[in-house]
Amino acid sequence: MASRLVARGIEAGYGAVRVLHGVSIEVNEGETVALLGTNGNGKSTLLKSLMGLVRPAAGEIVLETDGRSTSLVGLGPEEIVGLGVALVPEGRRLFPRLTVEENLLLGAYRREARAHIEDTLAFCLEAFPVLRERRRQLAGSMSGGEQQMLALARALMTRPRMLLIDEPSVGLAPILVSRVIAKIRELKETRHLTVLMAEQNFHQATRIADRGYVIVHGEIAFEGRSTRELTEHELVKKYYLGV
Amino acid sequence: MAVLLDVRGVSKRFGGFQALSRVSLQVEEGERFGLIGPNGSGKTTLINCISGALRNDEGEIWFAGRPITRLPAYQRTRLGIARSFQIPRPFTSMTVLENLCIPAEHAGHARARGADVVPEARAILERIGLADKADARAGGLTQIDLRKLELARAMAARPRLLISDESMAGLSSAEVDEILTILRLLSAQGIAIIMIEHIMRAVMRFSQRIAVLDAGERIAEGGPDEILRNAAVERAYLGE
Amino acid sequence: MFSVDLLLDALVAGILLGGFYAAVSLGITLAFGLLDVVNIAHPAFVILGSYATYVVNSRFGLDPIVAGVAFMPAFFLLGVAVYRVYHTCFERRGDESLRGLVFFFGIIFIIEVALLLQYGVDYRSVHAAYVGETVQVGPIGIALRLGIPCAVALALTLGLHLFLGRTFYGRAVRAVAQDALALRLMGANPVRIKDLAFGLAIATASLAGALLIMIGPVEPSIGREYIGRVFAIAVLGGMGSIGGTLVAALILGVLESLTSTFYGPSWALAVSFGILLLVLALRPAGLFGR
Amino acid sequence: MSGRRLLAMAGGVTVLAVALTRLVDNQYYYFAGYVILQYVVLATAWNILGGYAGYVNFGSAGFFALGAYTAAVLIKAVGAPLPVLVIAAGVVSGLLGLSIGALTLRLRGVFFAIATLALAVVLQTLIVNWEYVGGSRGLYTIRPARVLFFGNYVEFLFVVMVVLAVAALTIAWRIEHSWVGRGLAAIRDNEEAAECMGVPTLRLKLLAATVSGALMGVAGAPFPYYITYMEPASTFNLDYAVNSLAMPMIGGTTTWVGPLVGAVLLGSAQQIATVTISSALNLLIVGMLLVVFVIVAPDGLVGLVRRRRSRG
Repeated sequence: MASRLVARGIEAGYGAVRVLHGVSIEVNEGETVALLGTNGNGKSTLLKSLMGLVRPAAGEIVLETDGRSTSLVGLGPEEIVGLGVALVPEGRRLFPRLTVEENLLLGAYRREARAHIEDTLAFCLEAFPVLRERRRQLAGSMSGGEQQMLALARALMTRPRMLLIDEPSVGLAPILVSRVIAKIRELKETRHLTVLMAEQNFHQATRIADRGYVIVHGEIAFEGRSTRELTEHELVKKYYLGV
Repeated sequence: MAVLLDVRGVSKRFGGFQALSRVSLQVEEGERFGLIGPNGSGKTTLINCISGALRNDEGEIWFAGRPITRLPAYQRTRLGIARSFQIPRPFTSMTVLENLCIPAEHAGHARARGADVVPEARAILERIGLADKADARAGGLTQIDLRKLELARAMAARPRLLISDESMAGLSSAEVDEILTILRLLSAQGIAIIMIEHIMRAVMRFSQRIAVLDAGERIAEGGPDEILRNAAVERAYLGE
Repeated sequence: MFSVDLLLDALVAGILLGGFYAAVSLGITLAFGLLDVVNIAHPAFVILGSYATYVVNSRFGLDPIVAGVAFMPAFFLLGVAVYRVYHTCFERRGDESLRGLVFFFGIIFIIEVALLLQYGVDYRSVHAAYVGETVQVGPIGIALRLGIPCAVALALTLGLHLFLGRTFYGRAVRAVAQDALALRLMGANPVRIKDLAFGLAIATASLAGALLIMIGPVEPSIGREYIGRVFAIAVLGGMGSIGGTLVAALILGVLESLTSTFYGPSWALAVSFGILLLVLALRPAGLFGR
Repeated sequence: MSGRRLLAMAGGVTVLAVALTRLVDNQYYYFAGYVILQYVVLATAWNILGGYAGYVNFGSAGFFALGAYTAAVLIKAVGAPLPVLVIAAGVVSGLLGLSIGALTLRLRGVFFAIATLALAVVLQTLIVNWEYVGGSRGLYTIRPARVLFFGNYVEFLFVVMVVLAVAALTIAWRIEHSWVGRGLAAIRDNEEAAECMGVPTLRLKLLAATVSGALMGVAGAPFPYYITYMEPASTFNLDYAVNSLAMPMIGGTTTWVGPLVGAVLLGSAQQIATVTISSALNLLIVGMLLVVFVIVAPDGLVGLVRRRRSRG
């Protein structure tokens, strides 16, 4: 059940704008890796490249699962989801006019996920009691924190081995951010996930990360091989606040 | 200095999501004002409310001593609020020059004197460094030129307040400096500027005063140094 | 002129008519309400369905409802083909608003004139043993000419409702216009989902066409009368809600029936347009929230 | 082109048309020419809202017929002279354009399109139910016995249509080259950006809807005299709705030239085809041409020529 994701020399962007300049990262089985940096530095673009939503202009992305290596460059998100990678996108992107339950069920769209749908749904409702309460409510009418929980749960419904999470803290009050982060740690442990999380909230992200990268202007500015290396590095504040 | 823009307790909801809660801020005539905050903190919603693209649910907005809360966007532009868009929205079927003629004509200063607009538009293009592209189709510009066009077009409306919405995102650092130079130039002409930007280096260098939004609330305001030392700001960015 | 019997008859006829209107509008609810594809040619496809039914009914004596159902797969494929052209030429280029509309307008025209060339302007109708009979339910007489189409329409509506609410593909259809990218992240291909939905929308036109020609004779340009109706129903029904479509269709059916009973049938058409304008002007909250 | 030169050209064309009536004797040419010119007016009118601002009107037949019936009523009631008919038809159809616009132009463009689509059907229903204008049976209008200067009435109507077409083109030209036209183009390119650049988007759209509707009505004003027997089915004919949109789309929608080119080409072809092949078949061809052009040459013939020229 080992899965590992390696990206090397990724160059990517939108139209004429090049956002990533030769980014290399790796995520090993069972790790929680944080991708740190303020907005506009390329965190989302990197996750989108990994997920097949943005096609890199150069570089390679390889997913190793059960001893098999698959190159992800050129695959669409539909296929990458099929390989056991899921993305909780920036801005959550729920289906606002479907109910909570319908959102969850859609998560299990692909065949392998559908086979286990009862189990996974039961797990999600167990793990997120608030979703159980609001099963029949429209997703769009929930508060930001609840929506983020639903987005996480919906991604779990695809039965991923590797979970990519883009900015789970966006638009949430501090207390909720902390709850969402704690929930991610809990899920990671109960579901034996490998997690790559893009987050600008440094302290929250380092609470649960095993290690991390700081990305500045589309380049990896610093690689912390442990949480300690990250938190003790004085450059981090400089990167963040532009001091 | 007189207050030019006065935002008083503005709130905005989208469904279950409170995008802005009672945000207040003031921008003075000719000021260089930075607006920062983590992603999703409500910056774009706030400027949409100021420029009139969205109607705020609560609160009032005053500009140059009169309430504008209920005015449609085009009238706000005519009063002197111009903006650039984060994702450039050029008039693609027109040339660069024609793009500038639209606000020059319609923002109320030169209506019906079609001929007078062109020299003015050319002068703006000259200043912004797009003069050689005046007759190129706006649809085919490069990213940096599109950003410049956004600013040039906003200038052609002869604003008293220019809102620059992430004009530098995705640009190289040399290009960032280019845009900064342009904004300084405009500021030197006495135009108040609100700069919304993620590139801290640029905001800190440019702004006289900075307001910080987080989760739809204004959590801090002050000079760049104050903001850097502000614990709440550090928390907003680094978390707690 | 006014009498309780007349009122009752008008109400019953209106409800039956309304049920049928729901069948005609389902395709619009799917395409316009859920997919954001403004298929103004839908009524023309309904007429095409009527003629298909007419041909096999007059030639082989096939029951019109059976014919309508039998043609559904062919119409489904036709719908997929039309959507593919629309998607490649307009939707993907982001050019759907102006030229996409004109494209469908051209299709109306091609279908209408092609039918005109083939079958002329004469009214055509179908034959079945039960058409023309009336069943007495208590004090109310139900003409089977209206009763059967209504029943079939209700079955179709219910079927579609269940499909959209209870199945994976149905949920995906409802999700696809809300956020196609998010759907890709669930492992679904949005273009395939839209193929399916648009195919279904056109497939409903086949059956609706069979019902239409059962209710009364049909000529090629009659589809135009339905344009105002179906959009009034889709918009009034809340854009994309099957239940809402049914309720709106019943309201419109009853209003038209009352109008035609008390003011004359030639005024009935004005009702749908009046309602359409009213809804557009008043814009009940939530209707245009997106 | 300055305003004065434009006026001179307009005058020139009119004089030329009058001169033509001295030379050509075959009545068929006037009948055919009238129809083509009528399409020039309709296509130009459609293009003011559809081409310049990007809002599609499917109800041209309704606006045209409303103009025609306004004229018919005024002829029957007070025997009003032609200039009065033209003005009245323009005012009535213009008001219709304004009110449909006011109800729907705040919404997405498709709602305007749908409303116009339904409008024609409903107007036809109203006319069918109006006994004064003969309901579905229709009504006869008797042409005045003689007109000053012209040999016969059809020649006169032809010249009237020349004047109306020239007027419509002049109005389109003026709009295109004014702040209104540039504002409409900005709306077509990006409505939100236009609004933020000070363009009063709603007002300009309403103005365009009014002018467009009015010109369609004007095109219908001489119709009762031209056709002499007028009934709803032919007055609300789908031809008008399809052609007034297909002609600009095929000619090119961004300038005043496109509708003119489209109307002259397509209109002439149809006049020839109606004589040689069936009229239904030639409409089918228009429909197919429309679909093909929309897919293959979205900028129409004018766009094709322009692209070729810039390449060559």
